[in-house]
Amino acid sequence: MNDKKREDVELLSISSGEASQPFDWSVGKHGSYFLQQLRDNKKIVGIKCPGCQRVYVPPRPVCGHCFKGLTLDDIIPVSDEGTIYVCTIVQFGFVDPSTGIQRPVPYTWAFVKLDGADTCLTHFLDSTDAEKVKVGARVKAVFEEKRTGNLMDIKHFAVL
Amino acid sequence: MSKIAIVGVGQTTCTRSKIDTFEEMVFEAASKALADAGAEIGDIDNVVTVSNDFWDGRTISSMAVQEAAGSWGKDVSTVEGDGTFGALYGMMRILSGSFDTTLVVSHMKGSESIMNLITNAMFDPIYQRGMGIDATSAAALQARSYMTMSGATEEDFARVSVKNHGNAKNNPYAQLPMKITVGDVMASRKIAEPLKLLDCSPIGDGAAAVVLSNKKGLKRFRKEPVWIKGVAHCSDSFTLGYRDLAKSRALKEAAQKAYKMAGIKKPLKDLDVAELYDAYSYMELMWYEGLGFAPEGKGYELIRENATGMKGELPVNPSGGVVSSHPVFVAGMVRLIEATLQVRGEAGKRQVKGAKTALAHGINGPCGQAHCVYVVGA
Amino acid sequence: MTDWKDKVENMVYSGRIKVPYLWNVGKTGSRFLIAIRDNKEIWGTRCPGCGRVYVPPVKTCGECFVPTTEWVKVSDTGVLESFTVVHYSYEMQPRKAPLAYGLIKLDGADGAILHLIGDTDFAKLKTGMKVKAVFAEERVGSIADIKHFTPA
Amino acid sequence: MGKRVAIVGYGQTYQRSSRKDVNGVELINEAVVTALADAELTIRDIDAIVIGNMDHFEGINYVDMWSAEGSGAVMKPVIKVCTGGTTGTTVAMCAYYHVASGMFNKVLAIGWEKNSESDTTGAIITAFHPVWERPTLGGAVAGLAIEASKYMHNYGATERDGARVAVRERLHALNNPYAHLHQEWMKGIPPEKLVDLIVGSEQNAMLAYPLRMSDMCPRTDGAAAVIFAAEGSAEKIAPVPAWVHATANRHNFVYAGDVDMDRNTTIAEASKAVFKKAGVKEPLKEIDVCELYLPYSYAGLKWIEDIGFCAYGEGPRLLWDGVTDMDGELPINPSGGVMSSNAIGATALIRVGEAALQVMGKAGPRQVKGGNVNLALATGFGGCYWGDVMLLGKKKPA
Repeated sequence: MNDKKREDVELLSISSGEASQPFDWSVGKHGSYFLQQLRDNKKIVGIKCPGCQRVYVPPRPVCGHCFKGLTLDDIIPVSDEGTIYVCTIVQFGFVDPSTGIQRPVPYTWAFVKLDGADTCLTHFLDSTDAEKVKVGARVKAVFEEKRTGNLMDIKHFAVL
Repeated sequence: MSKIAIVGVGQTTCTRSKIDTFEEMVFEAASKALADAGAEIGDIDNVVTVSNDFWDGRTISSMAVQEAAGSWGKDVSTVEGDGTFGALYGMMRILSGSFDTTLVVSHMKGSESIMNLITNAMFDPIYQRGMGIDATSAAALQARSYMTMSGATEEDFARVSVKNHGNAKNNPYAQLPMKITVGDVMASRKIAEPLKLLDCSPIGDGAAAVVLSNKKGLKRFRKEPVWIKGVAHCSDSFTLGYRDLAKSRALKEAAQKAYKMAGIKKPLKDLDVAELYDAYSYMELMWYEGLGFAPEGKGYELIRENATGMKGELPVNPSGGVVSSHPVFVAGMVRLIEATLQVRGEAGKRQVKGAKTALAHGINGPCGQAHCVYVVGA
Repeated sequence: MTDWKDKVENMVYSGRIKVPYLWNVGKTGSRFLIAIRDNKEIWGTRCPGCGRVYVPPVKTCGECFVPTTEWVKVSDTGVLESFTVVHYSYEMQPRKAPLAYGLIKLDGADGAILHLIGDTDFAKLKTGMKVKAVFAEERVGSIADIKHFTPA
Repeated sequence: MGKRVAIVGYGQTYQRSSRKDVNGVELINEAVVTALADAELTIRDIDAIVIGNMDHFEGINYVDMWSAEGSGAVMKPVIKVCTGGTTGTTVAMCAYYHVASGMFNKVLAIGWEKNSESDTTGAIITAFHPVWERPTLGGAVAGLAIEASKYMHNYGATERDGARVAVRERLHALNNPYAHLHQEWMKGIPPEKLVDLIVGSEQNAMLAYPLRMSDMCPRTDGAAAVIFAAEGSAEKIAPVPAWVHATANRHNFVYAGDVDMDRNTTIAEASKAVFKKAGVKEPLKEIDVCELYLPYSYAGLKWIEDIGFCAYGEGPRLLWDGVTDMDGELPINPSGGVMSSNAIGATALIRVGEAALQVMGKAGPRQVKGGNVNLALATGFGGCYWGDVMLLGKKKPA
């Protein structure tokens, strides 16, 4: 220390350590019904705006295009099969902010447009084979054996 | 400067642990404000949403509610701060000449996380955060600094709490209407000395929205306009220990600017009603001083003389104030809404008779670091 | 009329945000923390404009908006300007409630430093009393190298 | 009606991978002091401040409050805005509206980020819905990769086309001492050859197909500050103020799965609004230089089509023809762009500041057209697929 110039001060940093913030986010009735259907019946539902006729997955309480409140009566079933709208194989490592640890890679992340829906569900695919996971490929939801009322009750979508 | 009018207001009730999602709350408040204005989303030229990422547990939280605020295809923006600051930005966007009308919506679900952790994160991570300081313990330090400077007592703080919780009984949107006594407050559980449970606001969930318009835009709306006659905001320094916690010089600065715009010379006389951001009971006394209702260090005289009670010279917080309902970031906008309702004569059981000129006040940061002051009138 | 809707649960998704941070103290702050760590000395910076001595130090005076130019050694004793005894607990607090915080204006400084108050009967705390820094045995280069302040 | 507004001063820190020598407040202060010096003003001349960043990138709540002593906000009006990647342009627009409203004469806009202090991808994921999106999302890289693959699918664009954008940005950055990435080895090598080297390089790791390391922006620590002033003052402060001719933004989707991956509709709609207001009919001909928020290479192909510089699918041709290089008809990102420096909250404000420098003729080694810039376009892109656009010009707008 002594023979270092004064300007040459050691540079410190402070770590946040294990600090985190817990949240209890309300899923809302619309989202809850979707998760309930996944859990109890292995079924996927969307919501159809009576104004613009768009079918949104997951269901939500407001149609942005029409600025219209959507009710549970607007919920309709959609297929558990669909097509890949877009996808990519994630290969770089990063910290999952929900756990504070690295998320395992590689994995394939896809926007799946289910038959009967106008928007996409974002989820995992079962394959990281670049030849198989392509725009337009057909996929089908694979459900977990034990389901808890969570988006991850769909384990992933399998490329058909 | 041409004037801007408030033509629509909407608020949800404030309760603990609402089941609604952020979107549902925003949609409710926005829809109510539009209905109040007699307008539809097509009458709105641009939208400003207000929220805070830490409280929502989501980065860019204010963008995530834009659909519920009717932003589709519109020019929009956001503010991270109290709703009063958001409304001010909404007003500037009209004054620029680019828009005639703005919808401003603010939301908060304080119940979804832990207040102490969220507000601990507003302190400097190098020197202060690790000690576990949070909004309430910092407020307690300020309360004591203020007592030392002013001679106000804990009983004076209690009087504020008694008045505001009592007023809340007349407000169907308030979270904690209560008939309590000074003794009840004094005997309530110690939180962070000198603050006790009944000196502290409850954590609440709620949303609020206002529709703003220039003269040209008025023909789109049914409601009689309430004009923003003066508005100003100002921030003090941040670091606890560098800032004089006992005195609200930033509020004084903001108030003087807003008064000048509105032509207010003697606020205690010229104003008919005031809605202040009393996150903790003692704050109301400090804000009296910053706002020029009382000389520095003498805020307690007003509460002892009941000058700010419903029948006093200047009723303060007829709604019950923030100590009775505290959706953070929404609470200031609710003050603006309450001031508007008073001027319209639509404040129901909490109406101050003949109110023509009202003051609304919002704060931001630890211990009321920043302030935003509005004077509204018919 | 349709009872299925009444049976829809109100689900709550319990999660958290846990992004790890490593905050840079910077040159000015590092020098302050190192002086405490290595020599149990407390230093501040003086603003050439208003003459205020800031502890912890600042690189720029917020009031005058000019860089501070001079390092000043201040005392490890000072006056308790304000304090609070906190009776609730949550996980960021470094010790069990009740715990006390103080704003301490060290002799030779103008701004007060926020810190814990310890090793004393909290009922006897008074504004204006003299307090003294107690240094931690093991010092690592953080503000916790001052363990707390205690009545002098 | 509102006041005319011009940019009269700009300051930025050197954009670097890590600034351990300063904390966040001190970093902000550097940019503010530089901007004030550039305009020859003091903090006393400033009437209000607007600041922006993303809370979870540094883990600081209420940043506008925390930074007051460094930003100059002590006893001043200050507002914070936070809109993801668009933060910098949203800050600039907010400052513009402050001045245009007539309520404030001179306003300081600040954007900053210290990405070195956290895991950037982790922090970005917190911008998405906790129930529907966070469990599977792979941050901005994955989000942009899917857009790129759709563009390639739709128009037959190749990895070489993407690399051509990256080459332009990195070559331009060599002229900008403030830029984070300085790939000196590229100096003097023709763009075609550089594309070959990049596409063929084994060290150029695949992050998420089709995006390799070379296609992405870096993680940067940096801050920027821009001073806006009202007509009457602006002309006195700056010899050549950069006038704001028009600005607009558009909001699009809230849920990620709703996004139209075929076109960037918000940047298209906002550009259209700006051009209409400013009377620009042929953007490619009339605009002299652009500072576009292009966070990854393929944006440099697709989004310039959305702005209206060429027809859909023709982005690659514009690139290969050299139209967007320093000496081309429409130089894009003489600063090196986002792909050469990305302190996220500062990034879009740097676009505005750099566009202003071009108009003011103060861009030094990265100045285009010999300083003869009449119109410069700046954009921002961010979370929820927002598009922000600001058009600056040398002539005072009508």
